Amino acid sequence: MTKTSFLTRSEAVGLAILALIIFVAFPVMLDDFRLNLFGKYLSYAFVAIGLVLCWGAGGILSLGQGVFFGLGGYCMAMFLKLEASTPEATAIQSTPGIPDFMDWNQISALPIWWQPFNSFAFTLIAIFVVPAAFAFVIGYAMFRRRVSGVYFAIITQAIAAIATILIVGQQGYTGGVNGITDLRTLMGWDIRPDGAKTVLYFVNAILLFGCLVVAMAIRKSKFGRVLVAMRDAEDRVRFSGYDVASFKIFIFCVGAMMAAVGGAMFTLQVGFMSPTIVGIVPSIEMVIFCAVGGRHSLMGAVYGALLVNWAKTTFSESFPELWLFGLGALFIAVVMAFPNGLAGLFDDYIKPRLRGWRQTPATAPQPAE
Amino acid sequence: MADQKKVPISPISRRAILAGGAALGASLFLPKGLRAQDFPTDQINTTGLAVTDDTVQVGILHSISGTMSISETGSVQAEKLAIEQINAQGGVLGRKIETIQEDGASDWPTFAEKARKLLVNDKVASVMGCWTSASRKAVLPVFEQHNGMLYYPTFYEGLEESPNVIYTGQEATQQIIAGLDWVAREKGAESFYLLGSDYIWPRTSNKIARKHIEDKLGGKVVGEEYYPLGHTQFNSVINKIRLKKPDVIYAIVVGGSNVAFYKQLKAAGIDMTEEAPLLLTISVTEDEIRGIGGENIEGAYACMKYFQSLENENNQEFVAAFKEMWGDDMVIGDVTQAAYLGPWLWKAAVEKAGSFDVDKVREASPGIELASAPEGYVKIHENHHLWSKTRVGHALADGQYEVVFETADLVEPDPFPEGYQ
Amino acid sequence: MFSGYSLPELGAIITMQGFAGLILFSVFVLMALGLAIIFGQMGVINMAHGEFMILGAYVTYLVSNAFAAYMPALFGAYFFVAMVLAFCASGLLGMIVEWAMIRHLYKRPLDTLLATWGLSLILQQTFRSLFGAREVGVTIPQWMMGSLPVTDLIEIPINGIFVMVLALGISAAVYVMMYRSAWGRQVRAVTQNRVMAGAVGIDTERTDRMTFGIGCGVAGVAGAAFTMIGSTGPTSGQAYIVDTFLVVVFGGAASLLGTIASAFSISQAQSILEFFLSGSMAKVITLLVVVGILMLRPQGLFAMKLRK
Amino acid sequence: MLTIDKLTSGYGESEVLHGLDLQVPKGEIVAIMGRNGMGKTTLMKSLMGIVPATGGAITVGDCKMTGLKSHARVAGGLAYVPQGRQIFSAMTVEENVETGLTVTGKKTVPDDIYELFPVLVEMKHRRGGNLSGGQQQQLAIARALASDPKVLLLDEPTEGIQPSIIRDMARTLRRIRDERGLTIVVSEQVLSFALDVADRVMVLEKGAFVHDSPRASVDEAHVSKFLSV
Amino acid sequence: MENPNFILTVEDLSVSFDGFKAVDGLSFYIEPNECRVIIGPNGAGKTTVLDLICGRTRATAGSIEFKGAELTRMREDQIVHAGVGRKFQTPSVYEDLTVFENLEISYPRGHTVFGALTFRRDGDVDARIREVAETIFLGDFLQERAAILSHGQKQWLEIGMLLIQDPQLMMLDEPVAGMSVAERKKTAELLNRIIRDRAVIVIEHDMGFVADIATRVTVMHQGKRLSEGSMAHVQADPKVVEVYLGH
Repeated sequence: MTKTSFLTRSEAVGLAILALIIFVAFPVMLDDFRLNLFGKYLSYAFVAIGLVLCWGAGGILSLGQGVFFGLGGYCMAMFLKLEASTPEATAIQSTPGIPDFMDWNQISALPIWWQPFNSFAFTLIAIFVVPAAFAFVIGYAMFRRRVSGVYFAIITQAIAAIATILIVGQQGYTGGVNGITDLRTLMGWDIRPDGAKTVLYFVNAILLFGCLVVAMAIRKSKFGRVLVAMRDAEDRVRFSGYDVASFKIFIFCVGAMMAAVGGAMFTLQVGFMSPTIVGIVPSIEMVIFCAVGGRHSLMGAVYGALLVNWAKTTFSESFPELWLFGLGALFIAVVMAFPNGLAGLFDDYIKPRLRGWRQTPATAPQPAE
Repeated sequence: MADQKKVPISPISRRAILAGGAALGASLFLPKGLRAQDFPTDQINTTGLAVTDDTVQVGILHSISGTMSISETGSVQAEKLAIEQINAQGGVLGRKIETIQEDGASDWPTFAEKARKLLVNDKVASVMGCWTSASRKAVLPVFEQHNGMLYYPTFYEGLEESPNVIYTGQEATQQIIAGLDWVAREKGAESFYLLGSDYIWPRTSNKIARKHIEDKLGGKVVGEEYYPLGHTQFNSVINKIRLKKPDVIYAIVVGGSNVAFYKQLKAAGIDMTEEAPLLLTISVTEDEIRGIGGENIEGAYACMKYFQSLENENNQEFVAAFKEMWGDDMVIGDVTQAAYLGPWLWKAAVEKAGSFDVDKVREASPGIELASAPEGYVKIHENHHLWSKTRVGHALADGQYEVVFETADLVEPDPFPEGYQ
Repeated sequence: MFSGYSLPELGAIITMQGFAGLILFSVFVLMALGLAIIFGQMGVINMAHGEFMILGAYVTYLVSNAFAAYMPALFGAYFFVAMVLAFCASGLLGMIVEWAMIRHLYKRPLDTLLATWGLSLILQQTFRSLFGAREVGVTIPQWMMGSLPVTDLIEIPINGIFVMVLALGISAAVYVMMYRSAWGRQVRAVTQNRVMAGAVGIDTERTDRMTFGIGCGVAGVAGAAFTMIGSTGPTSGQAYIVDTFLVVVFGGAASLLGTIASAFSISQAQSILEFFLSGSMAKVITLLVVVGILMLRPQGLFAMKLRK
Repeated sequence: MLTIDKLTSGYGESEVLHGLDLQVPKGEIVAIMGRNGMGKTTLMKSLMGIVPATGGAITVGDCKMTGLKSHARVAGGLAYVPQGRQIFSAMTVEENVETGLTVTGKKTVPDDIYELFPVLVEMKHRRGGNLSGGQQQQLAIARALASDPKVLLLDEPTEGIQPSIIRDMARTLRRIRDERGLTIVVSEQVLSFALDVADRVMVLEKGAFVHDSPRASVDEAHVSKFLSV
Repeated sequence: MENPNFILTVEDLSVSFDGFKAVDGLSFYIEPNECRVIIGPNGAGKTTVLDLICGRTRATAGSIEFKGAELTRMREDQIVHAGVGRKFQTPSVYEDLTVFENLEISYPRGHTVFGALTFRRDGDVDARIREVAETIFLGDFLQERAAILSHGQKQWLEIGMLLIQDPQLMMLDEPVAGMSVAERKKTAELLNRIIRDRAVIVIEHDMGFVADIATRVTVMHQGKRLSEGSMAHVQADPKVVEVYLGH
């Protein structure tokens, strides 16, 4: 088996099952409200996939993914907000035609750096480029100096804290603690009705699969193997002639871009963007999605994001006063008892029973629901 | 909207208020005898709300976890009390209120999610909820899209008027202007130091305050400053205040920062009982004082519409009922009282409309009066805010406020004040 | 900004502002000392550090209530009892946590981060269930509030002095424990060379447990002290976590002196910036500078100078 | 005093010691010779519980050591001077010696230990890391003696040390044995030192003993064949 | 003493850690096809010398010139691309990857980010990997995860990872440590085959093995060169005898 086909058989089966769940089972079984909710969960799955690449494959644990998620979300929100802030819709303001929160903050002209977000094309590019550029700066500074592990985690966490304070503090330009709210249409198409939400769910799902396939391609490429090699024996990779830092920077940027796409889809589906999704707490929760799914498993990341968010919603509906206990216990259990998350459980318990099948060396198994 | 602003102060005489109050007060605490069978469900609920022949479901949506649970707990308690009292009287149109409580978890997207759940899944007839502006902004599109009714209890920055929200707290001008007028008139204050937590309500409120101070009072703002939410170190700003020697510190600090601010102010030797400078706040209710400690804020003035110490019959009954339900050590602040009004205002609107349909309730809402309100008497304005009096309280060491001033008339709500934007 | 003030006024302001910086410094030291032991010496990323502090604050609250109810005459002295009990409570909890959780994770430092985050959620909810969602008001003895007028213009807050004395005291105590006691010798031996420490007869597991416990206990004392200047609620602890980690990392994780030096420089920077800028911007700039320097010097600002 | 019975040990899948047997009576000094990589250090580490033994038994006096943690073995009477000395370099000389007191419960270091190594008294407050190699070696021995052991293990004590000091060290070790009745096992590559210090010389080659004779009858040429380049 | 025939010129090389001089004014010269063995007691600084050459440790003073390029100022991966390969003392392989993938990562193509993303496993790659795998006795293990290999096989795999890079200077740190007798023999055979076309520096203690492969031997002691020459020469050198046997 020297020629690798793009997907092993079990990966193909795993993808098909996931596709079946996301494209068929959810839309059939869930009402509009729940489907939209699951769409929101899936927008977190983008981050989790990026984290599997960075953390699971590359050993880089970022506690600042919320920042990238937020950057993507804010780019999208800025575009939508500008579209919603027509002079007619904002006639009541002292300066019609600018977003309402700017008007409340005595800003009388659209800031220059907001202007390009009138263009949808620019916005789409910005969703990728802005987080990637930011990730590049952080990554370049840190990986070139071989900062890794704990220190990297803590510094990214501080960056998440700074981002939140900055967004909240600069409310004339960012909407402050409220965020950018009351988003209505995308290129004239109303994103609020149930029908639109369903469409957005599918767009989100398709993009998610796109991300998944890209991530798999990266993992399948020699790049992916170099990442694994770096995790096992970084010095050996270095002395095999690789510039380890540039690999880390690249994968960190990829993770950031994936998070940003998720953020943009989050904005579209939820209808606003706010700093509560940028800070430390959501960033750590994103890591938890990834850990619960299995830090090495791309498809596990999707299941992890779905499961944790679903549990959060359900627990908080059924036992609102107790759900933090459940969530906390889940974190601890995953770390202590199932370090490989759902994917690990699948590998250990479910897969052996499927051995009746033809055996294939799978790297990304899909956990059971 | 422009014409609403020109509505003159309601010409309700004091006698009329008292009479109305007595009538309504009597009505509140005696079973009214509206029997469910007089209102067939299919007639009073044409939009598929969760209304049966015996029950009607109402949502409660506050943070019971996360940082905001500190503030929102009182609102939940007040709303539950009101609902229990309404049920004890026979409910609304003969139907018992059942509550579905959701946790917004201090997270705005979660608020939006839960609001959708309450409206779309549970089909609740109305929702009592939200505390921060951010959470309200997050749920607002949901309420507008699914035509729900939200009773929002917090004093807030204004700049909003939604057909789907009844604002039971004061908007900024209602709360701020009377207090500033009072402090200028009674205390001769001329220079002010504005201070706040860094988010929209303090910033907007201070903007209004600054305009009023500079344009109307002819005073001077000597400093304006914001600290991140949760900030706990105020020694630097206290030094700046010493340097500027304002007559008034106008403080809109919220949450945990409040405790830090007042403790440090006291420790720095600024004794508020000496009123040099005087401290005026719009953000510290009795609830907050519990965390701050009465001894640390004694002597400060607060400007809002309700204090637990209000001496009227409605309030005495309310305070007694609240303590009976939630414990003797409870205190009640402005927002808690406003939250208590929500279910009653809704009930009154439903019964006036003779229907649970949101459109009819909305139509019936303007003009609804509540003479039994603990704060005295309130009335829903066309713009969905309440007419209410504004009062200034003087903080005592025991954690209560002594009311030192109240406006003679109800203050008209004006969420889009001209000249203050 | 200084125009229109007389020289004595300016002098007074500068003095008091310097003092404000020192208070902030003391607060940082108190926050960071416990973590400097746990993270700096043991390498455990304890995200529940803030909750251990708040546990100390709640203990203070309970003790103050108990004194008010049963020994009102001695109320003025309750704070000292409270600090001791806060140390014991947080320390004991820390030892239990080490035994149940942390000791299995020494080889996976990043996983301690996730597990202790879970722990912090559980502790928050526990506080909420036990004490209610609202902040509790801790009554501070009268003698600790108010200020000492030094001159007509300069007033020094007593609780500020208390926090400074406490910070100095605890730093000294931690120093003595670490550098003058048999226990500290063992801790340092274990952190320097775990294998060899075992081979000279040190029970490394017990030492780890004690170390973690004492780190948490110090956090508890800090929490008790912060009832004077901050709020005590289920989620109050989260506000401290970023600052605390930054102080420790910035100081060069393994060095106690570095932690103190870093607390000093960060607090002075922030306090000076706060005077000239708005509070929010001062905070952002301070954090940015710290992160920027850490990117350039990941080993921490003071690690090299202090290492022999 | 020290009994090793069919000890096997190694790292992961590679076995380094293939069933060693060794009895050392009280008061005897044994030198275990062998070139690098023959298993001397692994033997020492297995005795101390640093490398887990995969089979066999270790006994000190009547005390079974097998399976115990390092610190418990120290409490049971083993003391260890590791290869490279591994003193705690950021701690002072005095503190280093005091770490050895942990199992005895004593508060201060007995004077007789400092008597053996007068140089350490002068250096008491210097950091361990600032000492010369020979001084560090003395410190490591002092630290080991502080736990009041029955059996002292030394792993390549002469490594990187001046010849003159090596001779002193041999004298000191014998003196310690004589005064305290200690059993000493020393692993060594330098034959002259081994002959200076030991009562019995053994050679370890590829994880097994290939030579065992009392000093008096050691065939130097034969042993140096195992050692030389 | 510039001799254009030397492939590696190390002069006055020193490095100190916290005041401790691990390598102290060391000079030596390697010719293009020689196999140099460095021996010496533990702590003599042998491994540090290799670390200095491959860029893992930065020299305090002195120069390392490889084919006219100064290595002391180059990054590790640049040194590798200049033609220097290095094997670590404890076998360092990628346990989660197969033997094939382990070798493939060292294959000298696609070492940039973009190159790694677009790397194709074509016939050349496949053939070369198989060839190397045969050389290192792992032809039958290509699809096995490296984690399951024996200690000796991991050593070979790491040697193979060097081999596939085809470096002009190969540095091996204790290549037979922990091997069985049979494995040692095979390794000596392997080394004898692969040292033909290149310069090799080996650190080793097994003297039989050293005698098998060495062109010249350098004896290090306390960071300095104690003796250098043929095996017979250093064995006869009284300074070496003293260090190893005492007197």
